[in-house]
Amino acid sequence: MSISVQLEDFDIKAETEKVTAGRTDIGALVTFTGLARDHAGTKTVEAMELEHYPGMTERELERIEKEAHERWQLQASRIIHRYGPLYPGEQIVLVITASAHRKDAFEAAEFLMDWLKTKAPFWKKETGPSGTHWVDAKASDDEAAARWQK
Amino acid sequence: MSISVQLEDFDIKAETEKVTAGRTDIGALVTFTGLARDHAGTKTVEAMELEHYPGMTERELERIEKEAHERWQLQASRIIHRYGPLYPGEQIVLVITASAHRKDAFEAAEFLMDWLKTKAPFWKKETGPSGTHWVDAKASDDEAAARWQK
Amino acid sequence: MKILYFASLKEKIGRSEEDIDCPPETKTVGDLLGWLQGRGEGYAHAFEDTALIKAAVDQEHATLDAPITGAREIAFFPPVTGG
Amino acid sequence: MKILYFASLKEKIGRSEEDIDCPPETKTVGDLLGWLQGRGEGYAHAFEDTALIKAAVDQEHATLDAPITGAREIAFFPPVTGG
Repeated sequence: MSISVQLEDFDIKAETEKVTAGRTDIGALVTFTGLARDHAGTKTVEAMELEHYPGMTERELERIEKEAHERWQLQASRIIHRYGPLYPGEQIVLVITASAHRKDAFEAAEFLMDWLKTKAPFWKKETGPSGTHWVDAKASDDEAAARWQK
Repeated sequence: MSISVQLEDFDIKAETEKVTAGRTDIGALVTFTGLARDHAGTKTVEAMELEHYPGMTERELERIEKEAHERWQLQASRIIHRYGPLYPGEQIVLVITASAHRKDAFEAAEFLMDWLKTKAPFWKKETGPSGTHWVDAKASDDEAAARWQK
Repeated sequence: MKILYFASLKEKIGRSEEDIDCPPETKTVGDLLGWLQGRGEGYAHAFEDTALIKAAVDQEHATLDAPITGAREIAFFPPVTGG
Repeated sequence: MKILYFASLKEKIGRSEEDIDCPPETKTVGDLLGWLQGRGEGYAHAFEDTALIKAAVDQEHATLDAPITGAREIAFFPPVTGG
Protein backbone atom coordinates (compact mmCIF):
# COMPACT_ATOMS: atom_id res chain seq x y z
CA MET A 1 0.00 0.00 0.00
CA SER A 2 1.45 3.31 -1.00
CA ILE A 3 0.17 6.67 -2.18
CA SER A 4 1.86 9.74 -3.69
CA VAL A 5 0.55 13.22 -4.44
CA GLN A 6 3.06 14.83 -6.73
CA LEU A 7 3.79 17.47 -9.35
CA GLU A 8 5.99 15.09 -11.38
CA ASP A 9 4.93 12.58 -14.01
CA PHE A 10 5.06 8.85 -13.26
CA ASP A 11 6.33 5.75 -15.07
CA ILE A 12 3.83 2.89 -15.32
CA LYS A 13 6.53 0.26 -15.79
CA ALA A 14 8.64 1.37 -12.84
CA GLU A 15 5.50 1.46 -10.68
CA THR A 16 4.16 -1.96 -11.70
CA GLU A 17 7.63 -3.45 -11.25
CA LYS A 18 7.81 -2.04 -7.72
CA VAL A 19 4.48 -3.75 -7.00
CA THR A 20 5.49 -7.17 -8.37
CA ALA A 21 9.23 -7.14 -7.52
CA GLY A 22 10.40 -10.41 -5.99
CA ARG A 23 6.86 -11.76 -5.71
CA THR A 24 5.46 -14.92 -7.25
CA ASP A 25 2.05 -14.93 -5.58
CA ILE A 26 0.39 -12.26 -7.75
CA GLY A 27 -1.82 -13.57 -10.53
CA ALA A 28 -3.59 -10.40 -11.64
CA LEU A 29 -2.35 -6.85 -11.97
CA VAL A 30 -4.71 -4.08 -13.03
CA THR A 31 -3.66 -0.51 -13.75
CA PHE A 32 -5.81 2.51 -14.44
CA THR A 33 -4.21 5.61 -15.94
CA GLY A 34 -6.23 8.81 -16.19
CA LEU A 35 -5.08 11.13 -18.97
CA ALA A 36 -5.77 14.79 -19.71
CA ARG A 37 -8.01 15.06 -22.77
CA ASP A 38 -8.16 17.77 -25.41
CA HIS A 39 -11.91 18.12 -25.01
CA ALA A 40 -14.62 17.96 -22.36
CA GLY A 41 -17.96 17.27 -24.00
CA THR A 42 -17.95 19.61 -27.00
CA LYS A 43 -15.49 22.10 -25.47
CA THR A 44 -11.85 22.22 -26.47
CA VAL A 45 -9.40 21.99 -23.59
CA GLU A 46 -5.95 23.50 -24.10
CA ALA A 47 -4.66 23.11 -20.56
CA MET A 48 -5.80 22.34 -17.06
CA GLU A 49 -4.68 23.10 -13.54
CA LEU A 50 -5.30 20.69 -10.68
CA GLU A 51 -5.56 22.28 -7.26
CA HIS A 52 -5.54 20.10 -4.16
CA TYR A 53 -5.71 20.27 -0.38
CA PRO A 54 -2.24 19.29 0.83
CA GLY A 55 -2.46 17.08 3.89
CA MET A 56 -6.09 16.13 3.45
CA THR A 57 -5.40 14.68 -0.01
CA GLU A 58 -2.83 12.26 1.36
CA ARG A 59 -5.12 11.28 4.24
CA GLU A 60 -8.07 10.65 1.94
CA LEU A 61 -6.04 8.58 -0.53
CA GLU A 62 -4.64 6.48 2.32
CA ARG A 63 -8.12 6.00 3.75
CA ILE A 64 -9.57 4.99 0.37
CA GLU A 65 -6.68 2.58 -0.26
CA LYS A 66 -7.12 1.00 3.19
CA GLU A 67 -10.83 0.55 2.53
CA ALA A 68 -10.06 -1.26 -0.75
CA HIS A 69 -7.77 -3.67 1.11
CA GLU A 70 -10.53 -4.37 3.63
CA ARG A 71 -13.07 -5.11 0.91
CA TRP A 72 -10.99 -7.14 -1.54
CA GLN A 73 -8.16 -9.63 -1.34
CA LEU A 74 -5.32 -7.44 -2.52
CA GLN A 75 -1.65 -8.24 -2.26
CA ALA A 76 -0.51 -4.75 -3.14
CA SER A 77 -1.74 -1.42 -4.44
CA ARG A 78 -0.41 1.96 -5.48
CA ILE A 79 -2.06 5.34 -6.03
CA ILE A 80 -0.34 8.31 -7.64
CA HIS A 81 -2.21 11.57 -8.24
CA ARG A 82 -0.59 14.61 -9.81
CA TYR A 83 -1.47 18.24 -9.21
CA GLY A 84 -0.44 21.48 -10.90
CA PRO A 85 -0.59 22.37 -14.60
CA LEU A 86 -1.41 19.54 -17.01
CA TYR A 87 -1.73 19.47 -20.80
CA PRO A 88 -3.74 17.18 -23.13
CA GLY A 89 -2.13 13.76 -23.39
CA GLU A 90 -0.42 14.01 -20.02
CA GLN A 91 -0.93 11.44 -17.26
CA ILE A 92 -3.00 12.62 -14.26
CA VAL A 93 -3.60 9.63 -12.05
CA LEU A 94 -2.39 6.03 -11.71
CA VAL A 95 -4.05 3.27 -9.72
CA ILE A 96 -2.50 -0.20 -9.50
CA THR A 97 -4.08 -3.22 -7.82
CA ALA A 98 -2.53 -6.66 -7.47
CA SER A 99 -4.33 -9.81 -6.39
CA ALA A 100 -4.22 -13.57 -6.75
CA HIS A 101 -7.41 -13.33 -8.84
CA ARG A 102 -8.55 -10.92 -11.53
CA LYS A 103 -12.00 -10.20 -10.10
CA ASP A 104 -10.54 -8.67 -6.94
CA ALA A 105 -7.96 -6.66 -8.88
CA PHE A 106 -10.54 -5.27 -11.34
CA GLU A 107 -13.19 -4.42 -8.74
CA ALA A 108 -10.74 -2.80 -6.36
CA ALA A 109 -9.29 -0.63 -9.14
CA GLU A 110 -12.77 0.53 -10.18
CA PHE A 111 -13.67 1.21 -6.55
CA LEU A 112 -10.48 3.22 -6.00
CA MET A 113 -11.15 5.36 -9.07
CA ASP A 114 -14.82 5.92 -8.22
CA TRP A 115 -14.05 6.93 -4.65
CA LEU A 116 -11.06 9.00 -5.64
CA LYS A 117 -13.27 10.93 -8.09
CA THR A 118 -15.77 11.80 -5.36
CA LYS A 119 -13.69 11.96 -2.16
CA ALA A 120 -10.13 13.05 -2.91
CA PRO A 121 -9.88 16.85 -2.60
CA PHE A 122 -8.79 17.84 -6.10
CA TRP A 123 -10.33 20.58 -8.23
CA LYS A 124 -9.85 20.91 -11.96
CA LYS A 125 -9.68 24.22 -13.80
CA GLU A 126 -9.79 24.03 -17.59
CA THR A 127 -8.51 26.56 -20.09
CA GLY A 128 -9.87 26.64 -23.64
CA PRO A 129 -10.41 29.13 -26.49
CA SER A 130 -13.23 30.82 -24.56
CA GLY A 131 -11.34 31.22 -21.31
CA THR A 132 -10.77 29.49 -18.00
CA HIS A 133 -13.37 27.85 -15.76
CA TRP A 134 -13.65 25.46 -12.84
CA VAL A 135 -15.01 22.08 -13.83
CA ASP A 136 -18.35 21.10 -12.29
CA ALA A 137 -18.67 17.80 -10.47
CA LYS A 138 -20.42 15.13 -12.51
CA ALA A 139 -23.59 13.38 -11.33
CA SER A 140 -22.29 10.24 -13.11
CA ASP A 141 -19.30 10.19 -10.74
CA ASP A 142 -21.61 10.31 -7.72
CA GLU A 143 -23.67 7.47 -9.18
CA ALA A 144 -20.57 5.40 -9.90
CA ALA A 145 -19.39 5.89 -6.31
CA ALA A 146 -22.84 5.15 -4.85
CA ARG A 147 -22.77 1.55 -6.08
CA TRP A 148 -20.00 0.78 -3.58
CA GLN A 149 -22.02 1.99 -0.59
CA LYS A 150 -22.69 -0.88 1.76
CA MET B 1 -6.77 -2.89 -32.40
CA SER B 2 -3.90 -5.28 -32.37
CA ILE B 3 -3.18 -8.78 -31.06
CA SER B 4 -0.01 -10.83 -30.67
CA VAL B 5 0.55 -14.45 -29.75
CA GLN B 6 4.20 -14.79 -28.85
CA LEU B 7 6.89 -16.71 -27.01
CA GLU B 8 8.64 -13.52 -25.88
CA ASP B 9 7.92 -11.37 -22.84
CA PHE B 10 6.28 -7.95 -23.26
CA ASP B 11 6.91 -4.45 -21.88
CA ILE B 12 3.85 -2.76 -20.36
CA LYS B 13 5.28 0.74 -20.83
CA ALA B 14 6.21 0.25 -24.48
CA GLU B 15 2.76 -1.20 -25.14
CA THR B 16 0.78 1.54 -23.36
CA GLU B 17 2.89 4.18 -25.09
CA LYS B 18 2.10 2.66 -28.47
CA VAL B 19 -1.60 2.89 -27.60
CA THR B 20 -1.50 6.54 -26.49
CA ALA B 21 1.26 7.87 -28.81
CA GLY B 22 0.34 11.18 -30.41
CA ARG B 23 -3.22 11.06 -29.05
CA THR B 24 -4.94 13.57 -26.78
CA ASP B 25 -8.45 12.14 -26.89
CA ILE B 26 -7.90 9.22 -24.48
CA GLY B 27 -9.09 9.85 -20.93
CA ALA B 28 -8.87 6.36 -19.47
CA LEU B 29 -6.36 3.59 -20.01
CA VAL B 30 -6.80 0.22 -18.31
CA THR B 31 -4.27 -2.59 -18.38
CA PHE B 32 -4.60 -6.14 -17.13
CA THR B 33 -1.50 -8.26 -16.70
CA GLY B 34 -1.84 -11.95 -15.91
CA LEU B 35 1.15 -13.40 -14.08
CA ALA B 36 2.28 -16.97 -13.43
CA ARG B 37 1.80 -17.80 -9.75
CA ASP B 38 3.83 -20.12 -7.53
CA HIS B 39 0.70 -21.91 -6.36
CA ALA B 40 -2.70 -23.03 -7.59
CA GLY B 41 -5.04 -23.51 -4.66
CA THR B 42 -2.91 -25.40 -2.15
CA LYS B 43 -0.57 -26.91 -4.77
CA THR B 44 2.91 -25.54 -5.38
CA VAL B 45 3.63 -24.66 -9.00
CA GLU B 46 7.26 -24.69 -10.12
CA ALA B 47 6.72 -24.14 -13.81
CA MET B 48 4.03 -24.16 -16.45
CA GLU B 49 3.77 -24.75 -20.15
CA LEU B 50 1.16 -23.02 -22.29
CA GLU B 51 0.14 -24.89 -25.41
CA HIS B 52 -1.96 -23.12 -28.03
CA TYR B 53 -3.61 -23.69 -31.40
CA PRO B 54 -1.62 -21.57 -33.88
CA GLY B 55 -3.92 -19.90 -36.35
CA MET B 56 -7.10 -20.35 -34.37
CA THR B 57 -5.66 -18.46 -31.38
CA GLU B 58 -5.01 -15.36 -33.49
CA ARG B 59 -8.48 -15.59 -35.07
CA GLU B 60 -10.19 -15.93 -31.70
CA LEU B 61 -8.29 -13.03 -30.13
CA GLU B 62 -9.11 -10.82 -33.12
CA ARG B 63 -12.76 -11.82 -32.92
CA ILE B 64 -12.94 -11.15 -29.17
CA GLU B 65 -11.21 -7.78 -29.60
CA LYS B 66 -13.60 -6.79 -32.39
CA GLU B 67 -16.56 -7.72 -30.23
CA ALA B 68 -15.26 -5.48 -27.42
CA HIS B 69 -15.05 -2.55 -29.85
CA GLU B 70 -18.64 -3.17 -30.93
CA ARG B 71 -19.91 -3.23 -27.35
CA TRP B 72 -17.94 -0.35 -25.82
CA GLN B 73 -16.63 3.01 -26.96
CA LEU B 74 -12.97 2.18 -27.27
CA GLN B 75 -10.33 4.27 -28.94
CA ALA B 76 -7.71 1.57 -28.92
CA SER B 77 -6.92 -1.85 -27.53
CA ARG B 78 -4.11 -4.36 -27.42
CA ILE B 79 -3.93 -8.05 -26.54
CA ILE B 80 -0.71 -10.00 -26.06
CA HIS B 81 -0.76 -13.64 -25.01
CA ARG B 82 2.37 -15.69 -24.53
CA TYR B 83 2.79 -19.43 -24.99
CA GLY B 84 5.57 -21.88 -24.18
CA PRO B 85 7.33 -22.44 -20.85
CA LEU B 86 6.57 -19.93 -18.08
CA TYR B 87 7.85 -19.67 -14.52
CA PRO B 88 6.29 -18.11 -11.39
CA GLY B 89 6.42 -14.32 -11.51
CA GLU B 90 6.52 -14.19 -15.32
CA GLN B 91 3.97 -12.26 -17.37
CA ILE B 92 1.47 -14.39 -19.33
CA VAL B 93 -1.10 -12.05 -20.83
CA LEU B 94 -1.58 -8.32 -21.33
CA VAL B 95 -4.84 -6.58 -22.20
CA ILE B 96 -4.98 -2.81 -22.75
CA THR B 97 -8.14 -0.78 -23.35
CA ALA B 98 -8.31 2.96 -24.02
CA SER B 99 -11.44 5.08 -23.97
CA ALA B 100 -12.64 8.62 -23.34
CA HIS B 101 -14.30 7.35 -20.16
CA ARG B 102 -13.20 4.95 -17.45
CA LYS B 103 -16.38 2.85 -17.37
CA ASP B 104 -15.90 1.72 -20.98
CA ALA B 105 -12.20 1.01 -20.48
CA PHE B 106 -12.78 -1.03 -17.30
CA GLU B 107 -15.73 -3.05 -18.62
CA ALA B 108 -14.07 -3.82 -21.94
CA ALA B 109 -10.89 -5.02 -20.21
CA GLU B 110 -12.90 -7.32 -17.93
CA PHE B 111 -14.88 -8.61 -20.89
CA LEU B 112 -11.71 -9.29 -22.88
CA MET B 113 -10.17 -11.24 -20.02
CA ASP B 114 -13.35 -13.24 -19.30
CA TRP B 115 -13.78 -14.19 -22.96
CA LEU B 116 -10.12 -14.87 -23.46
CA LYS B 117 -10.20 -17.27 -20.48
CA THR B 118 -13.07 -19.26 -21.99
CA LYS B 119 -12.62 -18.91 -25.77
CA ALA B 120 -8.95 -18.50 -26.65
CA PRO B 121 -7.43 -21.93 -27.37
CA PHE B 122 -4.70 -22.13 -24.75
CA TRP B 123 -4.05 -25.04 -22.40
CA LYS B 124 -1.98 -24.84 -19.24
CA LYS B 125 0.18 -27.65 -17.92
CA GLU B 126 1.59 -27.19 -14.45
CA THR B 127 4.65 -28.82 -12.94
CA GLY B 128 5.06 -29.10 -9.16
CA PRO B 129 6.73 -31.34 -6.57
CA SER B 130 4.24 -34.15 -7.28
CA GLY B 131 4.57 -34.09 -11.05
CA THR B 132 3.01 -32.56 -14.13
CA HIS B 133 -0.68 -32.23 -14.93
CA TRP B 134 -3.03 -30.39 -17.26
CA VAL B 135 -5.02 -27.69 -15.52
CA ASP B 136 -8.79 -28.19 -15.41
CA ALA B 137 -11.08 -25.43 -16.67
CA LYS B 138 -12.67 -23.46 -13.85
CA ALA B 139 -16.45 -23.14 -13.44
CA SER B 140 -15.82 -19.62 -12.11
CA ASP B 141 -14.36 -18.64 -15.50
CA ASP B 142 -17.48 -19.89 -17.28
CA GLU B 143 -19.65 -17.94 -14.85
CA ALA B 144 -17.59 -14.79 -15.34
CA ALA B 145 -17.92 -15.11 -19.12
CA ALA B 146 -21.65 -15.86 -18.93
CA ARG B 147 -22.45 -12.40 -17.56
CA TRP B 148 -21.50 -10.88 -20.92
CA GLN B 149 -23.96 -13.04 -22.86
CA LYS B 150 -26.59 -10.86 -24.47
CA MET C 1 -9.27 28.64 14.16
CA LYS C 2 -7.76 28.26 10.69
CA ILE C 3 -10.22 28.44 7.79
CA LEU C 4 -9.20 27.29 4.30
CA TYR C 5 -10.92 27.96 0.97
CA PHE C 6 -10.29 26.06 -2.25
CA ALA C 7 -10.96 26.38 -5.99
CA SER C 8 -13.87 28.68 -6.95
CA LEU C 9 -14.52 29.55 -3.28
CA LYS C 10 -10.96 30.75 -2.86
CA GLU C 11 -11.31 32.96 -5.93
CA LYS C 12 -14.65 34.45 -4.89
CA ILE C 13 -13.45 35.19 -1.36
CA GLY C 14 -10.09 36.39 -2.59
CA ARG C 15 -7.94 34.44 -0.16
CA SER C 16 -6.93 30.84 0.47
CA GLU C 17 -6.85 30.92 4.25
CA GLU C 18 -7.41 33.06 7.32
CA ASP C 19 -7.38 32.80 11.10
CA ILE C 20 -10.75 33.49 12.63
CA ASP C 21 -12.11 33.91 16.12
CA CYS C 22 -15.70 32.99 15.46
CA PRO C 23 -18.42 33.81 17.99
CA PRO C 24 -19.12 31.13 20.62
CA GLU C 25 -22.61 30.39 19.23
CA THR C 26 -21.09 28.89 16.03
CA LYS C 27 -21.00 25.28 17.13
CA THR C 28 -21.32 23.43 13.80
CA VAL C 29 -19.95 23.66 10.25
CA GLY C 30 -23.35 25.05 9.22
CA ASP C 31 -23.24 27.74 11.93
CA LEU C 32 -19.79 28.79 10.77
CA LEU C 33 -20.91 28.87 7.15
CA GLY C 34 -23.88 31.09 8.07
CA TRP C 35 -21.62 33.43 10.01
CA LEU C 36 -19.11 33.62 7.12
CA GLN C 37 -21.92 34.50 4.68
CA GLY C 38 -22.36 37.78 6.60
CA ARG C 39 -18.73 38.84 6.32
CA GLY C 40 -19.01 40.70 3.01
CA GLU C 41 -19.85 40.49 -0.65
CA GLY C 42 -17.18 37.93 -1.63
CA TYR C 43 -18.24 35.59 1.17
CA ALA C 44 -21.94 36.02 0.37
CA HIS C 45 -21.23 35.18 -3.26
CA ALA C 46 -18.97 32.23 -2.43
CA PHE C 47 -21.46 30.69 0.01
CA GLU C 48 -24.58 31.55 -2.01
CA ASP C 49 -25.59 28.00 -2.95
CA THR C 50 -24.95 25.94 0.18
CA ALA C 51 -25.92 22.76 -1.70
CA LEU C 52 -22.64 23.15 -3.59
CA ILE C 53 -20.44 23.73 -0.54
CA LYS C 54 -18.46 20.86 0.92
CA ALA C 55 -16.51 21.08 4.14
CA ALA C 56 -13.77 19.29 6.03
CA VAL C 57 -13.01 19.49 9.77
CA ASP C 58 -9.37 18.78 10.57
CA GLN C 59 -8.89 17.34 7.08
CA GLU C 60 -11.83 14.95 7.17
CA HIS C 61 -15.02 15.32 5.12
CA ALA C 62 -17.76 16.77 7.34
CA THR C 63 -21.46 17.55 6.97
CA LEU C 64 -23.11 20.83 7.95
CA ASP C 65 -24.20 19.46 11.31
CA ALA C 66 -20.67 18.37 12.29
CA PRO C 67 -19.38 20.06 15.47
CA ILE C 68 -16.43 22.43 15.16
CA THR C 69 -15.60 22.95 18.81
CA GLY C 70 -11.92 22.27 19.36
CA ALA C 71 -11.17 21.95 15.63
CA ARG C 72 -7.86 23.35 14.44
CA GLU C 73 -8.60 23.62 10.73
CA ILE C 74 -11.86 23.93 8.81
CA ALA C 75 -11.98 23.91 5.01
CA PHE C 76 -14.70 24.89 2.56
CA PHE C 77 -14.66 23.84 -1.09
CA PRO C 78 -16.86 22.91 -4.05
CA PRO C 79 -17.54 19.23 -4.89
CA VAL C 80 -14.26 17.57 -5.85
CA THR C 81 -13.35 16.98 -9.52
CA GLY C 82 -10.05 15.09 -9.49
CA GLY C 83 -8.98 11.94 -11.27
CA MET D 1 -9.40 -34.04 -43.77
CA LYS D 2 -6.86 -32.81 -41.23
CA ILE D 3 -7.61 -33.66 -37.60
CA LEU D 4 -5.76 -31.90 -34.77
CA TYR D 5 -5.54 -32.87 -31.11
CA PHE D 6 -4.41 -30.61 -28.29
CA ALA D 7 -3.28 -30.83 -24.68
CA SER D 8 -4.42 -33.97 -22.79
CA LEU D 9 -6.17 -35.35 -25.91
CA LYS D 10 -2.94 -35.13 -27.86
CA GLU D 11 -1.10 -37.03 -25.12
CA LYS D 12 -3.73 -39.74 -24.79
CA ILE D 13 -3.93 -40.30 -28.56
CA GLY D 14 -0.17 -40.02 -28.93
CA ARG D 15 -0.17 -37.62 -31.87
CA SER D 16 -0.96 -33.97 -32.54
CA GLU D 17 -2.42 -34.35 -36.03
CA GLU D 18 -3.35 -36.80 -38.74
CA ASP D 19 -4.99 -36.88 -42.16
CA ILE D 20 -8.15 -38.92 -42.18
CA ASP D 21 -10.57 -40.17 -44.81
CA CYS D 22 -13.61 -40.61 -42.67
CA PRO D 23 -16.59 -42.63 -43.87
CA PRO D 24 -19.28 -40.67 -45.75
CA GLU D 25 -21.85 -41.17 -42.98
CA THR D 26 -19.85 -38.94 -40.59
CA LYS D 27 -21.62 -35.66 -41.30
CA THR D 28 -21.19 -33.79 -37.99
CA VAL D 29 -18.50 -33.16 -35.38
CA GLY D 30 -20.35 -35.63 -33.15
CA ASP D 31 -20.37 -38.32 -35.88
CA LEU D 32 -16.63 -37.87 -36.34
CA LEU D 33 -16.02 -38.03 -32.61
CA GLY D 34 -18.00 -41.27 -32.39
CA TRP D 35 -16.05 -42.75 -35.29
CA LEU D 36 -12.72 -41.72 -33.74
CA GLN D 37 -13.69 -43.40 -30.43
CA GLY D 38 -13.59 -46.76 -32.24
CA ARG D 39 -10.07 -46.32 -33.62
CA GLY D 40 -8.21 -47.85 -30.67
CA GLU D 41 -7.48 -47.65 -26.98
CA GLY D 42 -5.83 -44.21 -26.99
CA TYR D 43 -8.77 -42.72 -28.86
CA ALA D 44 -11.34 -44.43 -26.66
CA HIS D 45 -9.56 -43.08 -23.59
CA ALA D 46 -9.17 -39.56 -25.04
CA PHE D 47 -12.82 -39.30 -26.07
CA GLU D 48 -14.23 -41.09 -23.03
CA ASP D 49 -16.03 -38.14 -21.45
CA THR D 50 -17.58 -36.29 -24.37
CA ALA D 51 -18.83 -33.56 -21.99
CA LEU D 52 -15.18 -32.49 -21.67
CA ILE D 53 -14.40 -32.45 -25.40
CA LYS D 54 -14.46 -29.18 -27.31
CA ALA D 55 -14.12 -28.92 -31.07
CA ALA D 56 -13.33 -26.41 -33.76
CA VAL D 57 -14.16 -26.63 -37.46
CA ASP D 58 -11.76 -24.67 -39.66
CA GLN D 59 -10.47 -22.82 -36.57
CA GLU D 60 -13.85 -21.77 -35.22
CA HIS D 61 -15.49 -23.14 -32.09
CA ALA D 62 -18.11 -25.72 -33.07
CA THR D 63 -20.72 -27.80 -31.25
CA LEU D 64 -21.24 -31.55 -31.70
CA ASP D 65 -24.07 -31.00 -34.20
CA ALA D 66 -21.97 -28.75 -36.46
CA PRO D 67 -21.58 -30.10 -40.03
CA ILE D 68 -18.10 -31.13 -41.17
CA THR D 69 -18.75 -31.61 -44.86
CA GLY D 70 -16.19 -29.63 -46.84
CA ALA D 71 -14.14 -28.71 -43.76
CA ARG D 72 -10.37 -28.67 -44.17
CA GLU D 73 -9.35 -28.84 -40.52
CA ILE D 74 -11.10 -30.21 -37.46
CA ALA D 75 -9.63 -29.89 -33.98
CA PHE D 76 -10.50 -31.61 -30.71
CA PHE D 77 -9.34 -30.30 -27.34
CA PRO D 78 -10.28 -30.04 -23.66
CA PRO D 79 -11.89 -26.84 -22.30
CA VAL D 80 -9.41 -23.96 -22.65
CA THR D 81 -7.36 -22.76 -19.67
CA GLY D 82 -5.37 -19.78 -20.91
CA GLY D 83 -4.91 -16.31 -19.47
